[in-house]
Amino acid sequence: MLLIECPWCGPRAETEFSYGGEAGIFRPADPHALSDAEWADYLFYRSNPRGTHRELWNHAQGCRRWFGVERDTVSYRIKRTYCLSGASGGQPDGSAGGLEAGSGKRR
Amino acid sequence: MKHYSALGLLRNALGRNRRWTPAWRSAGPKKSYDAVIVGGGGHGLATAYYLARDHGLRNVAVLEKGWIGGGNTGRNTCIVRSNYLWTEASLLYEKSLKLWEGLSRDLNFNVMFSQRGVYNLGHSLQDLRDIERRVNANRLNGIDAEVVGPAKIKKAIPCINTSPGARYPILGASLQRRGGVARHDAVAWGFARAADALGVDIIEQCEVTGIEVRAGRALGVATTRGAISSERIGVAVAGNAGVLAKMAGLRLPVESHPLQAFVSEPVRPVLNTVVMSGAVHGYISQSDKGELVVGAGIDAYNGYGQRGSFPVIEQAMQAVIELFPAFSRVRMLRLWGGIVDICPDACPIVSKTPVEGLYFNCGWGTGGFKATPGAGWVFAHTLACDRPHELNAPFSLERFSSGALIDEHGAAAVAH
Amino acid sequence: MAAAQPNRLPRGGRIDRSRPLAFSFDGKALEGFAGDTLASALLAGGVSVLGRSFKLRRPRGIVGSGAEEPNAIMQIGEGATAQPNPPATQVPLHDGLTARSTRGWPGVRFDLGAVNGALGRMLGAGFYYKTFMWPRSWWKHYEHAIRKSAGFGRVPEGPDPDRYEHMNAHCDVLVAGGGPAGLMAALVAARSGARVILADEQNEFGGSLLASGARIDAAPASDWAAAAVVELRETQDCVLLPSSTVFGYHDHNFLTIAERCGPQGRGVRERLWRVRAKQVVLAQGSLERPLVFCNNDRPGVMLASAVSTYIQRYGVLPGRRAVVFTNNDSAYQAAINLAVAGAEVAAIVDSRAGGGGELAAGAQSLGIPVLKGHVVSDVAGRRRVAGARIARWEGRSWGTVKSTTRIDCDLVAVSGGWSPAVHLHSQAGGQLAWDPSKLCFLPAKARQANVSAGAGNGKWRLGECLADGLRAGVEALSEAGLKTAAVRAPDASADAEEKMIEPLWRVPAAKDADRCPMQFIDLQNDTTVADIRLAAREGYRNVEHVKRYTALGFGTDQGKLGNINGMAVLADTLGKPIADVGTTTFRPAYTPVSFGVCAGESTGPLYDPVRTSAIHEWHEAAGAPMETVGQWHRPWYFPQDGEDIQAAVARECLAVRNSLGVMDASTLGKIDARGPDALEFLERIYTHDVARMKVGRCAYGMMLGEDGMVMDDGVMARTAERGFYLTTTTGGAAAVLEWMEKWLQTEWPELEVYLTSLTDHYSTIAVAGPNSRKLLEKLGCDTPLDRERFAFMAMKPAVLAGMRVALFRVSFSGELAFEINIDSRHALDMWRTLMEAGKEFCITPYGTETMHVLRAEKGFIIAGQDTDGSVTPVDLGMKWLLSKEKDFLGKRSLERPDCLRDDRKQWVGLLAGDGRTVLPEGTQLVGDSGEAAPMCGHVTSSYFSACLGHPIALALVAGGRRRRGETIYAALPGRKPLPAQIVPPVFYDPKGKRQHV
Amino acid sequence: MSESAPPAGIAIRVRSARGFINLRLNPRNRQALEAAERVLGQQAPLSANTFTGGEHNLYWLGPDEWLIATGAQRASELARELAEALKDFHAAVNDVSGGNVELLVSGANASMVLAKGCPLDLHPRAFAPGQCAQTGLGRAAVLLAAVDPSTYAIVVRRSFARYLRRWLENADSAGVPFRAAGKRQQAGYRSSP
Ligand SMILES: Cc1cc2nc3c(=O)[nH]c(=O)nc-3n(C[C@H](O)[C@H](O)[C@H](O)COP(=O)(O)OP(=O)(O)OC[C@H]3O[C@@H](n4cnc5c(N)ncnc54)[C@H](O)[C@@H]3O)c2cc1C
Ligand SMILES: NC(=O)c1ccc[n+]([C@@H]2O[C@H](COP(=O)([O-])OP(=O)(O)OC[C@H]3O[C@@H](n4cnc5c(N)ncnc54)[C@H](O)[C@@H]3O)[C@@H](O)[C@H]2O)c1
Ligand SMILES: Cc1cc2nc3c(=O)[nH]c(=O)nc-3n(C[C@H](O)[C@H](O)[C@H](O)COP(=O)(O)O)c2cc1C
Ligand SMILES: [Zn+2]
Repeated sequence: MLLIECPWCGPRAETEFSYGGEAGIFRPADPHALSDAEWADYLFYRSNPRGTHRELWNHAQGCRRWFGVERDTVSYRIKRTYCLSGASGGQPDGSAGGLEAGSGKRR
Repeated sequence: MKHYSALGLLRNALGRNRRWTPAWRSAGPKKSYDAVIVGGGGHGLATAYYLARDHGLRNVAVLEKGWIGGGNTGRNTCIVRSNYLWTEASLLYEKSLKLWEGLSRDLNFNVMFSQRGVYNLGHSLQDLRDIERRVNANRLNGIDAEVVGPAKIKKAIPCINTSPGARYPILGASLQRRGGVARHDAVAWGFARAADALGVDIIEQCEVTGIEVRAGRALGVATTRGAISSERIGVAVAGNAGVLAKMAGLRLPVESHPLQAFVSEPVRPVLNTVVMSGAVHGYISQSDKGELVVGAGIDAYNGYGQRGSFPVIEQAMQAVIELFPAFSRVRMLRLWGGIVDICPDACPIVSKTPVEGLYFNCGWGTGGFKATPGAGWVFAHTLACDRPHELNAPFSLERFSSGALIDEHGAAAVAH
Repeated sequence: MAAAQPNRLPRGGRIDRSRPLAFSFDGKALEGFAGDTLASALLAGGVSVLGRSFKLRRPRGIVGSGAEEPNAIMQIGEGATAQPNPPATQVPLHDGLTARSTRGWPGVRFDLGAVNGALGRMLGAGFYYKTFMWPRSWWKHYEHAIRKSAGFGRVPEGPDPDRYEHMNAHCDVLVAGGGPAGLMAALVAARSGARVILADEQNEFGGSLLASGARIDAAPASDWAAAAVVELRETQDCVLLPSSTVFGYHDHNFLTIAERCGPQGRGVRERLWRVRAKQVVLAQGSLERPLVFCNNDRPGVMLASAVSTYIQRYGVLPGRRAVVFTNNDSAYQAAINLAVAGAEVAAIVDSRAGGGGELAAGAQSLGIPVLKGHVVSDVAGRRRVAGARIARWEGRSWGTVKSTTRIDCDLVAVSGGWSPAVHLHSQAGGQLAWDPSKLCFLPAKARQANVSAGAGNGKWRLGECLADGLRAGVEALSEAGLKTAAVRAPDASADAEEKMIEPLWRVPAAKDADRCPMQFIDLQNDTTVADIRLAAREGYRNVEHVKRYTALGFGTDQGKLGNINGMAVLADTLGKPIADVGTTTFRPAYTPVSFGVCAGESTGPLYDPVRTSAIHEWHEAAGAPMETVGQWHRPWYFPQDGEDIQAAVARECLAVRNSLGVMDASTLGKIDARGPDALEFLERIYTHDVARMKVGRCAYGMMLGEDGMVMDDGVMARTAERGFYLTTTTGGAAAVLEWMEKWLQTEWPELEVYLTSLTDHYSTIAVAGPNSRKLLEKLGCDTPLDRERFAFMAMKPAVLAGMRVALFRVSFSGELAFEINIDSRHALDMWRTLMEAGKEFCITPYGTETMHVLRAEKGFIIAGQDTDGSVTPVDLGMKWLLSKEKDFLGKRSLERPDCLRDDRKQWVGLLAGDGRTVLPEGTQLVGDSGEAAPMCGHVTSSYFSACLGHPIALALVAGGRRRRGETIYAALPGRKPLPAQIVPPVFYDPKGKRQHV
Repeated sequence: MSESAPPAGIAIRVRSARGFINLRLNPRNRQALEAAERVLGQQAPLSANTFTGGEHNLYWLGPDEWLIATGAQRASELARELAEALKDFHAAVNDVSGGNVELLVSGANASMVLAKGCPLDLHPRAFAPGQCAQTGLGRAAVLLAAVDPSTYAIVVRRSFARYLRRWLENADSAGVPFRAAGKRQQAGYRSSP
């Protein structure tokens, strides 16, 4: 069972979280400008790497925040977790949509 | 290949079993092949066998990075059935089931295919509607299927809990009597032996590390045992599909997840059939040696670790005890995981790719063991003819752009 | 009268002779003492055949004294509390215990299945795969016969009456194994103030010290262990778990421990400790290996260390005249123990030309003959060893032996060396390294935060083990960032000087390896040397293939006894070093654990929370059967005086259509969405033009997945310029909120919107029927309810019957209707008030079934019943709901070629041709009445409409909308296809007049 | 094994007459925060997993979310005052009094009983009075708060309250593996043979 460090609440058991798949999948600004193939790529195609994976998790039983995790898909080791800013949580960023990053850390 | 027969067995026994020869040669890679199959699981081996048997393509190599059958083929809960919802899917699985029915004879290798029936339980009114719908569709497609009520279920499976007071009471089930289980390892070995006899090279400890693509054509593979050229490359690596795709510069609509299963200690026969439940997520059968073989759910996260998280096992245990309260004192012997390749519509991809001469068979997720002979059969056709068979045509990559998905989530929520 | 214990020594052992315990084995009354295991008591009682082997049905006796035991697989107890399969060595004896053997028919001593033994050669590895194929149709008979002989013990006869529970724990240092190494590690951690958990699978701490004559700090080693335990128990934040097996080492340093609570468990039979440890010290000790020679499975062939354990710890002498066979020094101790206990040791047979070290001298001084450079090549006797055949050892495993001499004996104590128990280290992903001098795999690089110690780390001598445990403890503390108290390792009595072990993986026999009597490697699965050779010959050469082809290590002991020998024999056969052959994969469970303990308390009534509304108790009292919807229990219908469901639903439907019905709709998901960008956010989420909604207005809203398929639906209301109140389906509530938050937080964090779940805060009561307005007016409402001032699809806060509510004029029945949203604390009051005041209108409570019928008459969908993840709003005929002005989630997908096909399945109404058949939901539809016609759709909803007086159905039909008026066929199982007419999906009041009144 | 278990001896009671308000605002918006604090008459905890007491209990739920627990009578009025004070800011005030039930669990063994179903580390050094956390308990999501060394407040959604109560009673009735008594965490409950 993974131990995931919520950027706000600290390390918590995996069972408190729900998984949100690959991070950095941006919703196209104008979907209608895309070909069917390009739209399919956004919808369904994933990098699914063996190794480091940037992914989204939600602290579902905790603070309900979505955040980013960098995890190795073979060793399952978590390299880091981070607050989100831009679209689809692509870019790790401390600002977290205007919230104080890490204000959630324990005292 | 030494043919297995009753007399041969006796003769060999008298000869102290010293005259047996390898079931498959340990072949070294040649420089080039007419077709290369990546992945020595059931699907890859079956593909090679049918290529050789039905399409006359015998200069074929199966490249396996570890030992054959060591992937999901060797770690699944062995459930075989064809009662899927959509016509496209059920016809493909039914083709496979038909092949299963003659497989031991075809291969001259007893894969211990046991048609002990498969029950899919329903616990809510919506479950019952879905069961009714699927059973009716199956029947119209010529697939055996019936709806059974709690009393009949109880009669067939005396240790099951059909009490109406259960948290998720059993309200009914679909039953496919021709469904059942097969001996997983034997499937890999049987196909390997039969393919080898037709001249296929089965090359273990040979990991594909690159795919050579020039001008949109596949030309060969790089392996840990040297480069191998071939203009026809079929990839059947299940959970590793994404890794192989990347080697050819492709992405797939597939994600790899851990899926776990466990066995109990061997106990005297108590469960004569296969029981699956989507709502109470678990599925269970008893092996010929006596272990209860139980499948759990997938872990939500991507993973290549062949192991998962323990809470998933706890949930499967709770589910088993809900269905079979007396199994609480049975003990778990061993638990393991496999890497399953999940598609958005819970249906496989058996398809050409944008790279000419490169074909993928993947996305079987939690339910491709039952498809082993059928998938091999249609994949062989696809490789040999450079176009899909009508059975796998709906399972192309194009469906993700066109939107013609075949959503088996309902029927395949526990898709084993 | 006390049953005889012929093999009980007059003194010694850690048993309590003042507490005799009666037990039975296969119906025979026996007696042992408190502190015995079932195995030691059986041995004391002189029982030597305890089971039959799995395949060949050879008689088997006890070989080991702990987790490694492959033979003595028991059935304990009876009825619902029976326990299948524990090895006798791990069953603490208690008074009245009943044990049965698990193999053999009619019994273990005389087993008809033993004919298999005669057929042994035919039943070699892989036998099944080569046979039973002729004639083809016979396989099911063969299989039937094969399956009949499956398994050991029996599943209990009824539901388990005992309870289990989980316990989450966190610690700085978890120590697995409480032998000298583990105790030392725990001591230093505890004295340093760390939070410590120490677990040992045995019922007493001390590990090997409990059966040892060694001394620590000049006192008996077991006294030292006892003192250590007392100290640990007195230390704060130190948790001692005896009878607790660390069975799984999972990712992120999460370990699972199964504690067997026993009679002192206060009602809990077993407890699962789920431990998150900062650091782990693995001090599992080591497992002794047997030696591989002909007939080495005969009862009476026993591990030397087990012999010592039975003598020292249990005061049981397992044989009178023994031969000790070894390739290393440790077995000399068993010989000495035997001799001291009064047995005759006929010989120590040592394969090493140089024999043993200091212990050998000790043995010789007791007058025990030592045969150096010799081996035991075969034993005589069937149900019990009668003699050992001794041959000279030429150093070649695969040759033959020339001549043998027989030594009579009833016990052969064997030691083939030691294998560290690296199970948990390996489960955690740690590497192993073959040590060519110690002849074992040692733990190498760890993948997680763990360190190995003691015999589990290849330290054989007590002094070394203590020091190594201390080292490991200190390392763990420093890795955990904790200060270390100054602790010194105690002195162990001078460990005897030892001579090196020498390889002896297989003992040659009089005939070659394929012809000699069977030489067993895996006793439980009857895997022999010949099987491994056969596997290799047939191309099954990878160790994992060998495992699967021969079943090596597949048994309940998971190869603790035989695996390393098997791998060495395979290595020899293939001419490879053992290191290259490697081991098979280690997996949980270290020893088997019950399903019950893994499940914990979440079974039966606690299996899954039943969510209930605030009005639930009223429904229960009214005798309503419940429908399960997600986790909720909802009243299905409200039968009166013996009505069946049809009658009740018909009555309820008519009541709503004709006068007044009331339904508890509280389970709907409810979300407050608010903020400057709430409107913009919802425009993106919902398909309709949200901006057109004025404050105080409601709208039906639908959400699509990005794939364009219907995901969820519900009524939404605009409560303020920047505030909305959204409802979702019962089953979809949690997922929809999480999904909305995902879009908000990950994709559009610039949007200022707050979402808050109000699902539990508000209860929802639907009041439906022509008299609904009258009822509310009668109760007194501070807002006018007339058609003009409170129009259809309006929403208002109000005070109703003196209670604050939010009133929605929406209708899921097509009748004049109101939905009352009220603080759940007052919901039951409100419900009762309505029921009371509604009497004059014959107010009728109705359940989910009637709700479904009413909405079907009106052609309203139920997401999840009429849709299945492959249905678009266009398919449902709800194109009007899709905004043309804006983009919304899923819109682009609707333009894909497949979604534009005009032969997609479309939602239509269906009338059975015979006017009376209620087509079963899930019925498939075909184009013509032919038998094998292709399917063109299916029935999604179907009811008898009491108000229309005939059945109605809703269906998805390929190209259905243009086929209105056509006849298609319902393919009813076992019947002629029934014609049915395609009609619009609205059956009742198509103009929607009734809801507008 | 059938002998019934001496219960762990915890007391479970519903804290009656409680009202709850869910408050959302961005604490970086000082003005909004202060406006809220003025109405509340106390500070909102800004450190994760903590709560403040006073006239009301203010629980940190997330970086922009709090639960205010107060008297049932006071809640709706307070919610209105808060909403009024915050009407010019991006904030959300929802009276959720009907949606929550607060239980008080107390007794020397309380933390051990909770540990049966809660994955948090409840050791007094890790979860001291004044700390709170949203987490799982059994199969329900809860807000757990350490009130004093042997008392926990649990706020649970109303529809899960029946289940949770049953879960707690079951956990209590199964006793605890060892008694939390004084300095010593445990007394060996198994006698060595
Ligand atoms: C726990 C579990 C339970 C399941 N239960 C069922 C069930 O009951 N019924 C059912 O129908 N299905 C079930 N499945 C699914 C089923 O096991 C798989 O769909 C099926 O076995 C896939 O077969 P395969 O031959 O495609 O893949 P695999 O058997 O996984 O074979 C792929 C092979 O490719 C090799 N490979 C990977 N990368 C490379 C490379 N770079 N070079 C060379 N070789 C490579 C791998 O080593 C592997 O041997 C289950 C799966 C799991 C994990
Ligand atoms: N003479 C020799 O050649 C030789 C060889 C090996 C060991 N030894 C002796 O054995 C002792 C080794 O000491 P040690 O402390 O390393 O080991 P140990 O064998 O004394 O103790 C290990 C303990 O761990 C327990 N255990 C194992 N796996 C467990 C699990 N998964 N969960 C819970 N408990 C588990 C065992 O039951 C045992 O009580 C020393 O006294 C040493 O001299 C001697
Ligand atoms: C259907 C089935 C039955 C199994 N039965 C047993 C068994 O009786 N004993 C055992 O030790 N393992 C059994 N296994 C598990 C294997 O030992 C092994 O764990 C699994 O094939 C995964 O491989 P790995 O653990 O080597 O990674 C079984 C596996 C399957 C798929
Ligand atoms: Zn959090």
